[in-house]
Amino acid sequence: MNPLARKVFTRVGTGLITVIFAATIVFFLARVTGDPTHQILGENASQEAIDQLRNQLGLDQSIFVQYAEFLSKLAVGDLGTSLRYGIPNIELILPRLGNSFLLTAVAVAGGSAIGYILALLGATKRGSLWDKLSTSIAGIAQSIPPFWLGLVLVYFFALRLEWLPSGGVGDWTHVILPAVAIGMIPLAYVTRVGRTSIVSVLAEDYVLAARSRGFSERQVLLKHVLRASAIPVVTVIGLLTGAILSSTVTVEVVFSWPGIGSLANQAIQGRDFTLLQAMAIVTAVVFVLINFIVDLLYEVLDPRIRTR
Amino acid sequence: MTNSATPTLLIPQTRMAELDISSVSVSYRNHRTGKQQDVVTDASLEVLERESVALVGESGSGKSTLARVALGVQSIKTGEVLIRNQSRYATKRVTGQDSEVMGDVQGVFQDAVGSLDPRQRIDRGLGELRRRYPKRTEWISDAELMEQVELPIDLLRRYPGQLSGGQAQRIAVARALVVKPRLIVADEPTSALDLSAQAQVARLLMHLRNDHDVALLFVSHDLALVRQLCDRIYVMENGRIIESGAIETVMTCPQSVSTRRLIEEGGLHEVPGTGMNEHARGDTPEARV
Amino acid sequence: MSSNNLLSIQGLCATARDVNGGVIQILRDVNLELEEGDRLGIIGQSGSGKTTLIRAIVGLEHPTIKIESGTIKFRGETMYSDSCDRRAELRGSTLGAIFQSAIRSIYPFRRIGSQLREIVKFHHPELDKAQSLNRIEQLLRGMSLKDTDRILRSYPHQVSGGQLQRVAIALAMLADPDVLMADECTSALDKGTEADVVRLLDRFTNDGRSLLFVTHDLRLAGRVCDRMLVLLRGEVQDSGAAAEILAGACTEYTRSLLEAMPPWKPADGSWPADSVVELADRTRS
Amino acid sequence: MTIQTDFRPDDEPQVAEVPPVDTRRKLLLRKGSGILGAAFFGIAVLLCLIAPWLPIADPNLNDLNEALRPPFWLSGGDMSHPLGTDQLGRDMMSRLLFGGRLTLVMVLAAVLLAAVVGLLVGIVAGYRGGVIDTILSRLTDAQLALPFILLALTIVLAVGSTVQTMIMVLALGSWANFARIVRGEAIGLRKRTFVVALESAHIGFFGIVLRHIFPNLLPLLLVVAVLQFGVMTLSEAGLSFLAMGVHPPQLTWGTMLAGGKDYLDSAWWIVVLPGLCIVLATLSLNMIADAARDKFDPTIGRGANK
Repeated sequence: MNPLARKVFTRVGTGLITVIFAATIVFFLARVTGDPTHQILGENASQEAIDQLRNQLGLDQSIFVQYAEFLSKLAVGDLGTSLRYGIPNIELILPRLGNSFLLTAVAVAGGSAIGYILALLGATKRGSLWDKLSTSIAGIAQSIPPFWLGLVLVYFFALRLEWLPSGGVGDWTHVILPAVAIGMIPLAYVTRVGRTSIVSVLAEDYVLAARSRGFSERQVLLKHVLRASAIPVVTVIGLLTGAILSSTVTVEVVFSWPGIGSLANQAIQGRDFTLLQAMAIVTAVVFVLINFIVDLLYEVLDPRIRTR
Repeated sequence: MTNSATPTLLIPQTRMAELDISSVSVSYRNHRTGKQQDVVTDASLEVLERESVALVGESGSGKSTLARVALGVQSIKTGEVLIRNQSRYATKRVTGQDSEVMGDVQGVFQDAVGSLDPRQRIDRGLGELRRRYPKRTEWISDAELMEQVELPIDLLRRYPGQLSGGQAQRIAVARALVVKPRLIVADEPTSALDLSAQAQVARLLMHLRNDHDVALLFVSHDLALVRQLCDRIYVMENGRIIESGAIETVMTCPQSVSTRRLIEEGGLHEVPGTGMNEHARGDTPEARV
Repeated sequence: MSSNNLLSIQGLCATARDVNGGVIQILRDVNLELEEGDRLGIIGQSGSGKTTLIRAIVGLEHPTIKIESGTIKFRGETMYSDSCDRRAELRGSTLGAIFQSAIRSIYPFRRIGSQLREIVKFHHPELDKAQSLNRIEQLLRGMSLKDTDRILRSYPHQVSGGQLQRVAIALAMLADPDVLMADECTSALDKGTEADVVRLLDRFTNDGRSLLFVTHDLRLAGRVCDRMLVLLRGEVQDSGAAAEILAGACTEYTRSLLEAMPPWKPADGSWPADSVVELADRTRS
Repeated sequence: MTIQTDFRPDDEPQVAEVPPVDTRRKLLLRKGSGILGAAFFGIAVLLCLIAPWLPIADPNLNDLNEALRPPFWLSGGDMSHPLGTDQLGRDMMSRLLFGGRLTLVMVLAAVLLAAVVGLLVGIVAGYRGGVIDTILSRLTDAQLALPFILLALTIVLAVGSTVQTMIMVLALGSWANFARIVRGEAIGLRKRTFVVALESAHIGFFGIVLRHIFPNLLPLLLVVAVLQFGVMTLSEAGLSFLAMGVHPPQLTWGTMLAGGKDYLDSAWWIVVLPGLCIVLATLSLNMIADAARDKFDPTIGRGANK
């Protein structure tokens, strides 16, 4: 097998294993709950109605038959039907994904950009007040629960100052507060990792050589340091995907942002666990895709991976 | 120790083999290509009682791997390894079964400080060995042991990080010695040390050979030292043993071109083509800071 | 101010901190004069301070090293003293440097050709693309670098160490510096290529430019340089015409270097004499 | 390897490895902040632990007459409820202490559980290698791939949110972090010469793992544990906020926060104070972990030897 095909094959394989693993956990967890029919039909339903529904949902078969069916449905993209809304889960989730994606993208882009600037300040002025400030900001940002930050932001900027809307969708002003709340995570980690990375790149011989060739400090930073230090930063963003998705869920609830987070909240309120299951699987797929993109980014950034 | 010991040219047939490696091959999986790659091919080697045998070759020739085979920490693909005529293993990593010969073979490594657990005090490490081999280690006390390796007793209470390279290597020799081995496999024990420490460790090994009835398998690329220390020599290249014989015979009239080159160049050369040598790695303290 | 005096260093002292926090002298009162067209060899073993010296000249000494005193003048102008530091202005087209780890001094994330062209563009903005390419190829061929097309299209990790070393030399030379400082610039090269590079350096200095040639190899320095400065533990041992020093008009230390044997012996003298010689040979080779 | 690199012709002292002066000061600063973090966290833990014996109100005592009282420094507040009251008139200070008590105990249990599982998986995978490693690593990667919160929500929805479930769920979201780091370190250790030396001396698998691998892993493990403690405190708050936390009368900082979110406009302190507790606890833990990492990281601040 040629190396490229091999690479693609391993990646797709790993991604599939992850998704199947996620689906398996979710499937067996759902069976621990016991019988969902009571949830749907209420306590006073007749035995006949229950049996009928059980048959309809396939619950009267053995767990392995159910599992096989679950996986085979999954293979064709069937994520089951919502208990509460009675429509396919996938139709509930997909429209929400776009909204969540928008919010998360703004948050990650903004948070990373500010984090990287803080990292540059810290690394180029090591030991200075700037350095201490950026390290402290990163430390605090890392310790704040995003949804709590969201609530505090709402209190100040929406309720007290009335500068920004407290939630919902609309023009770009609606994005600011939730994006700030979510963006704290990439900001914190990009600042920390970026600073370390920039410091180590600045100690490289090629930076020394570039200076000796007459380039100014600014030129050295732009031409050499920026790109070389980006690789660990991209890595950390890839690793943070899970944490960022998690924070998106809670922050969306705070701001009533119509994404997967709010949907998850609705599913919880309605005890709609088939929907919740489907969402867990979808987010696993999203996670795999994002990591695929991160891998591609590596190749763009580092020719040593691209060419051998 | 300027008098180079005259090597025994005739090996008496009555001496037993401490170590008998016959037709051993070792392969690694290359992670890039996924293919099996032989690092040692069909190598046979024998160390008799009280004999010092050298195993030399360029770096990458497979000599360290063969040393690991002798120590029982390397699984082999084919072949057989016998310790005092007892099978150590056929193809698996060593297991607990052959208790009789266990402890007969001990190792000393190139990275002296690294061959000691950084979080274990020297005396505790010796204690661990004593508990593992209660019978074998009765013969000497810690204090006497330190005397044997010419180190002050208070070093026993130190951690490996608090030792110099030469001290650590002598501790490593002491750890090997304490179980009263019949064979010590020394994998480039002096090559990472500075010159005076090299001399001390070399002298210590010489002392072991002469006064302790211990056989020695000395892996090195330092032919000058090998000539001082060993009776017989095996030369490796590309995973194969290409030449063997009494040390003076091989040194004075080497049969193969590679051996001749090794001797001429003092056996010390970087792998060509990497473009790196000591200067590129930085040889001044400024470069190291 | 003498018209042809390019670089002048007086009383340069530098210190560093050792692992225990103590202060070590890296350079002790080093004086150096370099004139136009001069080829000065700076010779020293590991730890002699030779690298610190040339890095200090362009203000790129390692952050742990501190310059205590001394002045550096260029064409009579003070570039460094207790009160001023303008050494950054010297870098590039005035004082070019090839540092010790030449191979790692090339940026790994861009093609070699684009890095070379960038330097030409930076120092000679008037040249067009074809002209600058021409210049680059000429220079590389002068160092017997074959296959230049492929090398220019490659990333640094795709070419061999010897080739990279020559690219590093080219990167410094393309800026046309008045003084070229080369720290062990031939160490990754075989003897044949070394001769080519030496010839190239020779040609370089023929049109009035100067060379600071840093090496541990006294004989190589003898082939390249007119004058020499021998350093031991940061102190100048010998300074003078290369021919005289090579002829033996020098301190005992330099003579021991000449005799291909550094002045040290194993601590307890127990080491067999012949292997000491052998080891000594190897350490220098 | 050849001898040239280590060879030094003249006996010069070796120049310091990394710390330039500013880094050195920075290390000191880090150490200082580590002590500060430890002190703060220690006091907080102590206060929470002795809460039942402190002369404070019952955290679950309703008094609607006293509802939504502000903290003492605001107009309308007084020292009978120093940090105010919540929507049911319960004393905030008492609730913060009791809430912290359960939060910290729960998270500590979860960290221990996750550390034990992660350590076992990591050591077996890393030190044994082979097929077992492949399987365990895939499992670890898949676990790390799942966005924790949805997994946790699904479980809690399925089995109900008791304290035991919460501990299990938090540990489930964390063990893979331990396993991944321990595995990496164990692979590194397995290749170290001293382990090869011990193997060649036939110190068995358990001897090497217990007496050598584990002690060498311990500092790293502690750093990861402290960091995960912070992460789990945040996770617990997130779950509670989505109404998936422990049920009353049990309370944690997270459930307090969730209960107060509808009163944000009229009584901000119900939301802000427990959140602040979470931030300060996590921050002090991160400070401790950073200081510890500097101390144990072999690449910086190495001791005087070698």
